[in-house]
Amino acid sequence: MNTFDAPTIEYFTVSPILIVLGVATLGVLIEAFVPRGRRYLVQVVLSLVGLLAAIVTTVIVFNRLNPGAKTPKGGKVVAMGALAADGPALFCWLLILVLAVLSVLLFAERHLEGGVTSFAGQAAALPGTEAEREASTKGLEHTEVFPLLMFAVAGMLMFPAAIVLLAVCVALEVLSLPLYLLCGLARRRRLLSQEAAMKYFLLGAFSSGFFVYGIALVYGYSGSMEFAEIAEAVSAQTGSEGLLLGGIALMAVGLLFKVGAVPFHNWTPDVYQGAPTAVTAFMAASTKVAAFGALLRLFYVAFGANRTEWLPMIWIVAILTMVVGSVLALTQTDIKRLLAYSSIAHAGFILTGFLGIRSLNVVPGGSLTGISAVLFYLTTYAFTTIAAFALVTVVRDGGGEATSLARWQGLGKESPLVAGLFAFLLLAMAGIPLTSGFTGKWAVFAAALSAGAWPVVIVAVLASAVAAYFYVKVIVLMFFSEPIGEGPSVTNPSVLTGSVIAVGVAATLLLGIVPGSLIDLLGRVGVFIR
Amino acid sequence: MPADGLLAASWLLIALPLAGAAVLLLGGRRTDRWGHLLGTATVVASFVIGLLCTFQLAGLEEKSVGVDLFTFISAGSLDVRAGLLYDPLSAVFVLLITGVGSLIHIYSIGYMAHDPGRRRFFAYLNLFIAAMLLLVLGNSFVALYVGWEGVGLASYLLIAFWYTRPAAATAAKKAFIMNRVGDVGLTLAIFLMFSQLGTTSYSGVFGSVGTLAGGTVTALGLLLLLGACGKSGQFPLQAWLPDAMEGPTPVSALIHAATMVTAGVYLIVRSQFIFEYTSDARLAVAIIGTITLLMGAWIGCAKDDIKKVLAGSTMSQIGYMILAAGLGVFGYAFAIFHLLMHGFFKANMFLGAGSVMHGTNDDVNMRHYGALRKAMPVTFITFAMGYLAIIGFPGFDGFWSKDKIIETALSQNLTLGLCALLGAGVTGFYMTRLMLLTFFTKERWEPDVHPHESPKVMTVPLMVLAALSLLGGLVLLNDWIVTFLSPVTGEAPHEDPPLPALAISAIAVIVVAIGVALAWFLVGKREVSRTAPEKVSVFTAAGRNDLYGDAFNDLVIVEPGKSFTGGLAAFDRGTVDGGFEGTGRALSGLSGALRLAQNGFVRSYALSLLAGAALVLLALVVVNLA
Amino acid sequence: MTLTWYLVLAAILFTIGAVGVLVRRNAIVVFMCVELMLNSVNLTLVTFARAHGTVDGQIMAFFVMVVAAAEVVVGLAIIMSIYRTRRSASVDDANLLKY
Amino acid sequence: MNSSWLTLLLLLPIAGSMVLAVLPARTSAAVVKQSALAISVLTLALAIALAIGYQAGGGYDYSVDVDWIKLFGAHYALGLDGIGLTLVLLTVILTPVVMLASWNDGDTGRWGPKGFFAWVLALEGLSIGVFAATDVFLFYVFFEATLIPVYFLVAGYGGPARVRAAVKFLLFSLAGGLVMLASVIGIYVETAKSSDGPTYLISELQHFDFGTSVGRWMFVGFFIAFAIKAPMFPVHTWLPDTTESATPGTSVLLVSVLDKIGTFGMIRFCLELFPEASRWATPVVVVLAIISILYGAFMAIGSNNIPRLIAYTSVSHFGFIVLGIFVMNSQGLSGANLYMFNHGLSTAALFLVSGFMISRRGSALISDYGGVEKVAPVLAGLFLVSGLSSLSLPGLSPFVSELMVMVGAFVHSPWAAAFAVPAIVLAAIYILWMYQRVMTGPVREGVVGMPDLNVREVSSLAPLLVLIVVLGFYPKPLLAVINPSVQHTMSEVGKSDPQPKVTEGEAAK
Repeated sequence: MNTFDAPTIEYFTVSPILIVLGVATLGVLIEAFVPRGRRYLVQVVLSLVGLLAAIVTTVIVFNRLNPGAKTPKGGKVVAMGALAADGPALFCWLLILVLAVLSVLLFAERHLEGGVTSFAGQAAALPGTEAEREASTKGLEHTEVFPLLMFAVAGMLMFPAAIVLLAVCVALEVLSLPLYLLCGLARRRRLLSQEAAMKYFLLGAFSSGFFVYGIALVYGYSGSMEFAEIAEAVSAQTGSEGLLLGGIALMAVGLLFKVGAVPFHNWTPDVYQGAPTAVTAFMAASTKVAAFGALLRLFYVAFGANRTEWLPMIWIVAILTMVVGSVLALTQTDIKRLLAYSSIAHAGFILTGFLGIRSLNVVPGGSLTGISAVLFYLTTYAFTTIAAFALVTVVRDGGGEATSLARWQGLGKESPLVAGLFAFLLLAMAGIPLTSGFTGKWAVFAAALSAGAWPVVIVAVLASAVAAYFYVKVIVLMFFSEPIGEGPSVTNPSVLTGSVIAVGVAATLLLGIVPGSLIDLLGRVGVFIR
Repeated sequence: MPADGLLAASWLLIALPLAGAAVLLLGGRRTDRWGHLLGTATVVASFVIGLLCTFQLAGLEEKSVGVDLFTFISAGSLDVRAGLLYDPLSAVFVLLITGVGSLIHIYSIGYMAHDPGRRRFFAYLNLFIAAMLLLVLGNSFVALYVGWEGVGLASYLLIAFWYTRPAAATAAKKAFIMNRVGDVGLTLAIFLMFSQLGTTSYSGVFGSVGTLAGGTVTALGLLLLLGACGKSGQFPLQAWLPDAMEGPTPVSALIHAATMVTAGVYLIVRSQFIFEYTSDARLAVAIIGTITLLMGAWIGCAKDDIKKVLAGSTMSQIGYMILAAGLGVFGYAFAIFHLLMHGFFKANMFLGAGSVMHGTNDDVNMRHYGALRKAMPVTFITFAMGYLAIIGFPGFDGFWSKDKIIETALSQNLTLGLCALLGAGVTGFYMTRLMLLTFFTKERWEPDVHPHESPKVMTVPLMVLAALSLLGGLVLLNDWIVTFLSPVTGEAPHEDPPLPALAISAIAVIVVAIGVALAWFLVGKREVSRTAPEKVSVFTAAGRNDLYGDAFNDLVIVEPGKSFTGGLAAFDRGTVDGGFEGTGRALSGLSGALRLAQNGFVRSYALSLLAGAALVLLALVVVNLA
Repeated sequence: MTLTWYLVLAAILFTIGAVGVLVRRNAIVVFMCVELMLNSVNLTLVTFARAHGTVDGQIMAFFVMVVAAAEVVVGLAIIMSIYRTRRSASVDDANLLKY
Repeated sequence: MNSSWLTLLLLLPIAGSMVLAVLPARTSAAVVKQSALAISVLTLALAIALAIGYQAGGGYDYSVDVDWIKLFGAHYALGLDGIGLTLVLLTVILTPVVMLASWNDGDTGRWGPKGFFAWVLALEGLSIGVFAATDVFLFYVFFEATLIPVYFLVAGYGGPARVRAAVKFLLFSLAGGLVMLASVIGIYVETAKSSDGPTYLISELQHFDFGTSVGRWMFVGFFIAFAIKAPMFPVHTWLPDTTESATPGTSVLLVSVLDKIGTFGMIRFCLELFPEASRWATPVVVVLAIISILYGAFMAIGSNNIPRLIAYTSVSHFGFIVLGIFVMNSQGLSGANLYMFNHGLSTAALFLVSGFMISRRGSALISDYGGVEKVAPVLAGLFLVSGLSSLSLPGLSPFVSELMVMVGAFVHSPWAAAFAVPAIVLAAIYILWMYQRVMTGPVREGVVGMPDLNVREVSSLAPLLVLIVVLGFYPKPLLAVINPSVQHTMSEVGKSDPQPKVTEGEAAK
């Protein structure tokens, strides 16, 4: 009889993922067993508790890396070589979990819609039918959104930590599928919401087709699913190079699709606009973190050896992304769409930081690497964007959120606070100093420039100038245009949305003024283990 | 040599009128009642101080006294100290400025009695005196330049004194701007001095200018000449001077006849240590002077406006001075001498003209005068003194000074000398014409004009100036003035003139007599019409139009300039700004076009994705192959 | 038959699937084309697994099937709901969100 | 040893601005205005105290240096040298002046007087930061941050086209700033390669060798930003549009203070950090400066709108300043520094006095005026003095600096000076022609009954004019502060004054 070799799973190290998955499963059970009236409270509390617990364990695990040291331990490979619990991974976890907490708060907001969440009462009910009216009068809500969110978060946690192609693929699907559903669950403007869900789903599925095909080709090239062995194969240049190139290209398609890079960006504006704003906020912030985390690890660790071959491709994509995102945003008339294009432009800036890949031996210790720059930018951008979308939810008129820019005219008169905060966030996105947007831009540009990608940096700088225009345009609209008709109104949100806004704005400000500790931390822990 | 005694306080000369100006300007209407008295008092005080300083200077062994005040500008090796230099040349000017200035101040008390802006007038006059004194007392070209611009400002303010008259405002602006054209030369000269010699003080430049290359010195001389042309209304920057007569008549007398316009002469004489090294520049100076003296005389012949005739004559007389200055060491002293004499008789005549205008409701058209000698006897007699002086009637001061210039010119450069002689004849003609039209011939007064003699406060200065016009020549006794100035102007080697001096004088007198006689026959003997004849010779027409100086400027500078600025504005709007705005619009247009690609069809998005995949693959393959 | 044949077949299938996504209007059919792409991937995976003599590819193929199944669940739910609302399964009809 | 004086100096107005912003809405306008003025006067007093205690010399005084973002090499480092001190003084002098002059300009604006005065104070604090920063990163932060108050001041308070103008201003500035950002980052990238790690401290960068080609690229990045800021031809078009729409007070702060950042930056960063590149670029920059001088002057002559005209005169004047900087000799550099201060004063006076007039008549077009001197002699008089200072009349302070700059230019190249000098004629034309059309001639309809300046308005102008006159005759106090710093800059650039052929001290002593 063969001896049973039990797999070693470092349970504590991966506990954040396990906790989130557990809570998600529990949430499904709650949907089945807890009476409708109590589900909301139970789900919200459970999700928050689960996320907080995950945060706590992440912090503990993170501390074991001893990030205060000059050269922290690199982390370790866990779960039989499926996941890496290293600095970047843990940092992404922490960031995603915090963003998830904020997203839960946004999901749970009930003040704005008069006592119910902004998700459809009954997704199955047709818009405009008796069933829907009934659902609405009964105050029905889809509390499934919370478990869905938790599943997505679990996928997002796995995504940047996965060091086996198989795990990458699974993580990608786990994070994507709930999001497809969440997009279609808006209480108002159901048609748009469903259309967004369908587009996101079809395109997402299409792109994952490319992604897994890429996995297959890379596997064919290297004969292994593990990043480390792929990296060895790449540096040894064994196997057919055509397979490798095809694999890199197709995997890049899948990941670049997720981050919304041009020319894989078309879904972004439509989905951001159509999805419930809370979901958009969640997607915009967390998905970017997870996807860039994965992109970084895949390309830096697995394909790092032949970066001279794929870097020009990323150059092109980065340039296209920044230019198209900035230029297209110029003529947008819907605030969510505008923020979507802005997020595309920002994806371009992050890709610029991504270009900062250098061999470790040329990087002086403790200085800025591409990894730490990208992670820093992700942090700054995530908080800013989640707060911005949170603010979008409070500007409303009779038909729900007033996302048309025309309706935002004169917001500064109606609510100086909301307009002022939004203006601040816009300035941050434009990269004005004393906001996190500036330090973030600085970091990614510095990383890219250090690696010699100065043409991209110049394009980035010019694109930033173009981008500044549409941000300023919104500020002008809010403060210096006369309202059309009755003008926008601002509904006071509950403390849930309020705290999201507060956290986002505070992070934007603090990371702008005193980014030192975070960036130092990233400088120390921003190294992938191999 | 450093100053002591009163000379050490010679800065008071400048400070007093400056303080007067400040009090009058800042004090506002509160000072209306006594402002003119204060203004006059400060100048008289300056005159007294100047007189005492000059006496002290005359008694000194070394006739050059420096008063060092404070560091004005310093940076690197540029070290401009604010300081004064009291030497014979500045002493002569100080006395002229404060002396004639005092008289004109006193005269103005009466002349401006009924003007609501009298206080302002005196403030500007005081400002002028201060600036002019700084100009002549400064010990460096920078200090001179400060005063130079200061008098320009005062001149501007005073020409535009009656600012509600568009002509006055225009004339003031024109004067300032044309002066600035000259200043370009002066400033460049200063820069050239600094860059080549490391200093701009007179003594510094004097000490080292000899080391410069000939071309550089000539350039320096020509640049200074350009400055002098602007300030002194010399060709080609002469066009502002006739227009400047828009100012009140005492201003014309003081600034645009006696003092400020002669600053150019001062500049050249003061810079003699530069001109001594460059005969080319000297020649240029002399030629410019000659051209202008003829131009001025020509213009003087054609004008009917009494002040414009005098303005033309001023140009012409300054032309003589410039000519003299261009003759180098032979002429410097005579230039100053003529400048001094001219200051007396021209101020006299301008004030006389003012007195005439005072009695004729400020009419300036000589064709509206006639036979005023009976109505205004004092004015007539004093004016006649000035007249005799300017035409060079033997014994009067103009005779001595002009004669010297003609004589020197003839001996140095025959052509220029003959021109100067011709100018003297023309002077005789137009001044006689003026006298005849104004004081003789028949009455052609406007119906409501009742000519009357001016009050004492105006006539007394006239009398003083008339006396000076008669007796001023005395300073030439024993060549006193030449000797006095020689520490500055240098001593001319003795040269025998081509003809005996007496013969030249006689020829000059004859030429003038011909001019006078011509005037008598052409003007005095004929009926004078009240309106200017339309059909006139081309010479008269040219003279009336200031020899088309304005027309030339308009055609060559003003109109092209206007078109240029207009074109530049269009360029700025269209091309420069349009470039930026156009980029913005192009981006918006691009955005609008690209937007359409986001057509909402999921299948086209998928196509884009597929194309993207192809692009990515292509990029990888291309790089791999490359 | 060499390895290449398998791979080429898989590539052809993948291409057919991809082109199908582009040309078909019915959401269900589009989705089926995606499934076809995934299955071509499976073919590739098991081919390579055999070529390399490891099981990783085969395991991956199973996972891809699971993924495909999960996608079906989610996808059909979305397509159903949109069909119910619009009475049309054509992907071209859903284009409110654009520009 | 770290001194906290400068921190206090820049925090004082910023804190004041925040206090103003959070004052309850019912606070009376008078209280708001008086407290704002009090804060700015307090700042002025503090700055004067610092100026009196300033230890002259080539280095920095009141220095502070604290690590800020270690990984970036950024420090919170402040310090004043002569150049910075001059401009800080200019800032703190002009702020109360502007407040007094714009006493009621904020009343009708977007956020009322509270907003106006709060933004002005914020701008003051940030400007002080710009001039005192001795760390490139910190400088950049302040540099960009100043845009925000100005943007809101222009867009919130001003003429009909103010919003468009504000956006134009912001975009030009941001574009320049972003280009500069590339260079700022370049500094990091290059210094990070060294063994000492990245640094942004000017004192350390001055001895850093960037290499020829890198240094030149970085110079270009800085220069473009500063040229836009200054503004120089051909990136000047935002300025006339902005001043046309902004309130006079805003224009003063913009042109007199903020635009100085451009020329200040050229000295502090272009010259001191990239001496080789500066020398390399000198011919081009000098030509651009001369074009600016003449172009601005011609455009001013052709302007019918008074604020636009003043803006174009500033383009011309900034041309002089840049010329002075890039001829790189003592006269030019000291002159350029002094010019910055003097131009600040004279342009401020011109903007304010014309602003008083425009607010009375309700039109900024020269063609709508005529004969103002008759009805408002004090206004006309002060307008004239301001105008004369703008055309650099001797006896008024801008003359000294313009003379120095032109001397410097001449020493550098007689041709440069020969092309620049005609600007003195053009200046006379644009100022006096404007004066003629506005102030003289018969009193026009619409001007009749225009009240003369009141006590508040006169007293707001008085300090400016007094300074202009005093410094016109006695510029030594400023030069004494500027010269040592200029010598220091020159030694950084590795330039020394060419010796005149005849070496001889000023013999008139």
